[in-house]
Amino acid sequence: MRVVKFEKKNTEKLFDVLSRFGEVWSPMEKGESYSYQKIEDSNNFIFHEEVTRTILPEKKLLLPQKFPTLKFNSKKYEKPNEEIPTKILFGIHNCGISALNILDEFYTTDFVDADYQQRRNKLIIVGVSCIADEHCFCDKTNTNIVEKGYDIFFADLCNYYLVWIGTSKGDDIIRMGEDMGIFDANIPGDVTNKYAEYRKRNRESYCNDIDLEGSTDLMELSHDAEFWQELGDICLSCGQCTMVCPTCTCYNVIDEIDLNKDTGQRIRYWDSCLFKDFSLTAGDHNFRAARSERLKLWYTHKLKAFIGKFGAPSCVGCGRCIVTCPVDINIKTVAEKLKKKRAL
Amino acid sequence: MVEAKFPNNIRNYGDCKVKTIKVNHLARVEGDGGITVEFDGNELTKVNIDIFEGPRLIEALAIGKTAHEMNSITPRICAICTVSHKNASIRACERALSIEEPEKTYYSRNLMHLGEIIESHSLHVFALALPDFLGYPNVIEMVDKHKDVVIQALNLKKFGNRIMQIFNGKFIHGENAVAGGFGKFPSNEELHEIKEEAENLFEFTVAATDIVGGLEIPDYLEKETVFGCCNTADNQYIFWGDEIIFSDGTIIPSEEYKENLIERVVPHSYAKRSLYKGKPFSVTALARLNNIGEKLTGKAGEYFRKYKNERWTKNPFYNNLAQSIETIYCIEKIPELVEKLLGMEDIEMQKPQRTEGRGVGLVEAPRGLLVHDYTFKDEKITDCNIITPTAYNLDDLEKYIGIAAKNLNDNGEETDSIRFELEKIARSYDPCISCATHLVNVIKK
Amino acid sequence: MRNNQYEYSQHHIPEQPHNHESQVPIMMRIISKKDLSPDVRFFQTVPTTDYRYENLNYKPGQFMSLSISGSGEAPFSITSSPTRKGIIEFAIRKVGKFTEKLFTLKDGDLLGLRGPFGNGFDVEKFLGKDIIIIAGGLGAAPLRSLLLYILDNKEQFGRLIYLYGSRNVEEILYKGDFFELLSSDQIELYISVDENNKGFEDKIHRGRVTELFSKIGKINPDNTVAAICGPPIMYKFVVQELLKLNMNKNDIFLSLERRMKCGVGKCGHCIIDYVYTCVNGPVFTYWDVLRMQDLI
Amino acid sequence: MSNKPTLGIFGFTGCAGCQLALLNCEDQLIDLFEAADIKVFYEAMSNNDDGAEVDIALVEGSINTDKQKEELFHIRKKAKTLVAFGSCASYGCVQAMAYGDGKWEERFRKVYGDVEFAVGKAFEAQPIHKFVKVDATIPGCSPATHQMLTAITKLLNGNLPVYTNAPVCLECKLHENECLLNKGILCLGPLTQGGCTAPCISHNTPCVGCWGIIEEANHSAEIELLIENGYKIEDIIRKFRIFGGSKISEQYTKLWRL
Ligand SMILES: Cc1cc2nc3c(=O)[nH]c(=O)nc-3n(C[C@H](O)[C@H](O)[C@H](O)COP(=O)(O)OP(=O)(O)OC[C@H]3O[C@@H](n4cnc5c(N)ncnc54)[C@H](O)[C@@H]3O)c2cc1C
Ligand code: SF4
Ligand code: SF4
Ligand code: SF4
Repeated sequence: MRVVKFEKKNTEKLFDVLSRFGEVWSPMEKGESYSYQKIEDSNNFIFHEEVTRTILPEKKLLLPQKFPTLKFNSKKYEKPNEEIPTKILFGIHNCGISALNILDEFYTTDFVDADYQQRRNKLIIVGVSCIADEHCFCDKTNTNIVEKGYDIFFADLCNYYLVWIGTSKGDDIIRMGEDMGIFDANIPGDVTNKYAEYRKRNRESYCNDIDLEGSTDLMELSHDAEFWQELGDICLSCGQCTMVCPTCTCYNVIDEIDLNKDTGQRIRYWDSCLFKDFSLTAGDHNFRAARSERLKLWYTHKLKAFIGKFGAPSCVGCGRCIVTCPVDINIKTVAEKLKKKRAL
Repeated sequence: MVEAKFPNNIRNYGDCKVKTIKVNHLARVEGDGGITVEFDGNELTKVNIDIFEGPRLIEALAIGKTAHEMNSITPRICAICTVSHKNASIRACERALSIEEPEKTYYSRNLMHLGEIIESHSLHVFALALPDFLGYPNVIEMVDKHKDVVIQALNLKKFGNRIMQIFNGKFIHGENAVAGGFGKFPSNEELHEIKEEAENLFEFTVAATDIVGGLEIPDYLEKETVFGCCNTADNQYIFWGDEIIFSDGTIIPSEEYKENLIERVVPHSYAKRSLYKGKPFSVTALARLNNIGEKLTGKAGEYFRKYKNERWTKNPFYNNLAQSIETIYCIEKIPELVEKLLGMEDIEMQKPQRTEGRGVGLVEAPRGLLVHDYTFKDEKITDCNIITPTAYNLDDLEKYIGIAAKNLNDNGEETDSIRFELEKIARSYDPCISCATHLVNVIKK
Repeated sequence: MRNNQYEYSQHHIPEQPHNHESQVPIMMRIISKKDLSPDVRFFQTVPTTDYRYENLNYKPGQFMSLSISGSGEAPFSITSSPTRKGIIEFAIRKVGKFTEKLFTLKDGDLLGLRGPFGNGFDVEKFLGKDIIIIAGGLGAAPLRSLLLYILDNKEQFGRLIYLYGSRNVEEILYKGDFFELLSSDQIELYISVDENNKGFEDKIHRGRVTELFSKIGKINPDNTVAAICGPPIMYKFVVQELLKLNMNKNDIFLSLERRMKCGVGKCGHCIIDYVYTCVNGPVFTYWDVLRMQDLI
Repeated sequence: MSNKPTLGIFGFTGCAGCQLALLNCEDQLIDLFEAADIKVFYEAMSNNDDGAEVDIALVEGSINTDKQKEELFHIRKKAKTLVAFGSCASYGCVQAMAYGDGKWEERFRKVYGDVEFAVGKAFEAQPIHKFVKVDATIPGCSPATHQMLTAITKLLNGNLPVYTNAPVCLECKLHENECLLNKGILCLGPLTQGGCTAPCISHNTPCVGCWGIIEEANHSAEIELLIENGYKIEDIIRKFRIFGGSKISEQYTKLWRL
């Protein structure tokens, strides 16, 4: 592993370097929250350690909320040949990188999703370390430290950043930065102490006492539990949980035709398993007519199914569902319900 | 004679001396209405503007609603006046509940209003009236010969829409503007966009006014009438005020509109009517120019003086030209307002200072004076009266239709051509029938 | 424990033209169509230009996604058999917006096509065995593919028993073909209708499809496989009959329906637990059904 | 004669905003007139052919006089596909906010006194599906440009429109807004049919529900939540009703008697 040192005062120059490689996207204020936005101006470019989560997760850069996946006329279908710009995702934290690792696995297993792959190939990931807030629990999902999935990662060791270089593309960027004098290959002698402190700080920053132990089996055992019905009664079916979850992947397509022309496009947009039509088939047969059934599906996916297939839960502990659901149905409250069931 | 599709006004057609002219639908006006004119021999026996559109009783439904709810319900009275209703509703609420209107809010509302005036005027003058005068059934059929005018007019209309969308959130019935301010103010980029587009459209607007100014205006209906509009402070030309000024010089404060404009119900229409001193009167763009046009400066002022003549006070067809000149005014005014707004910080929503009171909101909708009159108790509406410009105009319109019908008939015109001319007159008032059916007076016991 | 549980009998994804382009429909031309019943129509299609599809390999029980320009896309089972190459056939019931549009198409019109998708019936496992096919209603569409496949390779299989239940005589699909097969010695075919069998008493039993089991005599449960497709309600009863015959739960194959959109296990609509019915299904064993609580 | 599909656009009681929304498609208007043979469009043309049979009839507005009812029957007879165009036609919109409370006559007399009208007897505004079969709807007050044009294009191509059947929250979140409900603001997003692209919430103002109620709306859950946030039940229900039209009073009569 190659590492270099970076000092905060060079932030503006870092933006210069990054923007030579593509569009720089980073969290920006949106109301009282944050959102990944394209940064046009180095003044808006800052290290956001205290920014824990954006409203929408990183997946919006890979599979936008709504985009044409196909275009067609009456004789032929084809992929739109739009130019996909290189994007640099700056300021993504460990949980986000873990989520992208999960998406990578999901979208390339069994079948490669071209829409995803195209954009993924053009994404450069520059991670930054963070300090957990009261909702974060990536320590419980083992996603608080990532080993792979970033091109560059900045770890804040207080006086300076230790920069891990994960890929050859990342190395290109670092080398250009070195030429401009903003990275230093000479690592100070105290680095190991400092790094150990950093890990300790990170570990100690978590205060969310969510307990996911055994949730896979508990999910299986709670298949017919009553609490699903209770949750179904209060869920608003707003679908926000699935939109903000960094590992939710479901989508739908709808065809649109152009007025007075022979052309059209197939629009792909984020769908949610909490919507009524999600499992509806012809003849109005709905495999999940009850909201409780749909909620169960969601938590099955987060806490059980993914483990079965990929060996790790698909929740990365970002806390988005905890801050987003208006009626407090989230990983934490569901995990608590699961446990109560066991206590009985 | 055009057969009525559905019998309304069932009468005995046995007497062949009776000649009825019916315009069943008033084509190209928003909403649903018709005109019936009857002659007995050569004598005019009846002139009715029928409003088929059913009553919606909006004012009765208003009871018990909050200010913000009113701000969202009342624009639904009429889509094309959505912003006028919005602003009138906001003004009434803010006066009733004593809510401040900071400068930024004031200028933003002003700009938003100009958006509607531009949209409505360009739709009316270019898409609805111009085809009449040039002899086309609709604006799209003008494309072949007048493509540039049509495209530019559509651009102008689109620009008005864009302004409303930016300030109000949607083209039609946006929810961004409410009593107290705006949910979100436009960004600087959006403001720059507006300014640039206004500057681009200026030339066309002036040229188009010359087209309208050059049209030959028929004189078969001329007769003096009274005009009423908002009186504006100082030398401003602006689309609201707290007084009404009449062309006879009378000025009345907004709260006293009821005492001066008597409302009544007629059986052939769900729209109530109003009279000023017992006589029909007009509240159109022409009314504004006649009453306060002298306050116009710049190109609009120049054009006002260029085209104004003594026929303006007796011929409603000049409303089209008046609207064109007002469009120039709007396009000129926008960059000025944008400059003002660009320098201002966003501000918080203003809160009501009290929970009850009465407030009258007067604004000038594109087609004339609009009154919203609310009384609140415990932050809820207890009494509501709304009078729309079309309602004010209906009596005057009926009057002119009568004059025209008689004169045209005397001149030996064919029924079909009389019908067409009468429709043209109706359209020149730019009536919004759907909004006219909502003048309802709720009297609280 | 758990790992074992997810070990999964049909977890094998057949070879498919699964590259990036398989997200893009290729064009098929409708060459002929025929009404099989009042609301089911049979479509024969051929690829227009794409060489990949000329010799398309697929399995009985797989499905394809059909697109009509501007009207959307929907999944349909292939009803033709891979043993009869070149033409791809579908039997489609008119139920909604997409299918209604489909019924307005004429010979020569174009259709978009993606696929084949799904696991299909694992015919390798059927080799040398006796086979019971149980079809209900439109279930005869995917099972025709299996039936033709077996008939075309009859020497590789044992007994072929086919039970077909339909609501009434009009709705029997491929009626002519079936009536012909009734006299064939290749197949033991029994048909039942829920309603009136007037005029066909000799050919058609009146009653539920499960009643046909009484006609098939003894079977060897260790060397028999069963394939079922029909309305969801049918599965439970048919499976009961098969279990009565002492069949192994892993030898009972059911083709299930779910909402499907992408066909490649990404869009999520067909998911049950971690199983994407469009990739790991639509064919499951009865043991799968028992262990994954939401399958039927 | 051209073989273009024929289109009629009819208006009843409402704000005329749906027709205006169509006129507001400045960029597509010429294309629209080319793609369809427009027989009736009162807001845009004077050469209307009332009696013509049409492939598609877009009907705007709610019905509240006898005369309108007859006219609607007539349109149904002449139209192959009849589309409820906008909120008024689909479920009544604001004029139906007190639908079914039994006080319509009282309101009418309060407003008009005892005048006998000669322009058709009036009654409480009702959506068009109360009188005729409706083949499709284009929701919205007023319809959103993109959704409306896509729907009309589909209709002209012989398809019925398909929408994303999801509440406003979907588009609200796709635009990455902070949820207003979490700030204690009464937002009707979860109860409201999406398709509007959530312009209101994107402007920091709550959804007022003008697209009508979505089938899956969980009213009681939202009421519970809002009561927790300090709202009074009558205020909540009043808000539900403003754009709820006939649908809300029929579906939730029990709720409203609270
Ligand atoms: C594996 C599989 C094989 C099938 N094989 C056949 C067949 O051989 N013959 C046949 O007639 N039908 C078959 N179906 C059912 C067929 O897909 C539906 O009848 C069809 O999608 C109905 O579409 P519609 O638009 O006409 O109906 P609508 O009710 O108008 O559909 C509304 C929406 O739901 C979607 N939808 C409805 N049902 C399904 C579904 N089951 N899967 C995915 N999307 C759905 C439609 O695409 C559309 O978006 C099969 C379904 C599956 C999953
Ligand atoms: S669980 Fe919460 S966020 Fe998800 S759909 Fe239900 S109410 Fe909305
Ligand atoms: S703000 Fe309203 S529309 Fe948006 S997510 Fe929250 S409840 Fe839904
Ligand atoms: S009020 Fe709600 S439904 Fe209406 S436009 Fe606004 S967000 Fe959409």
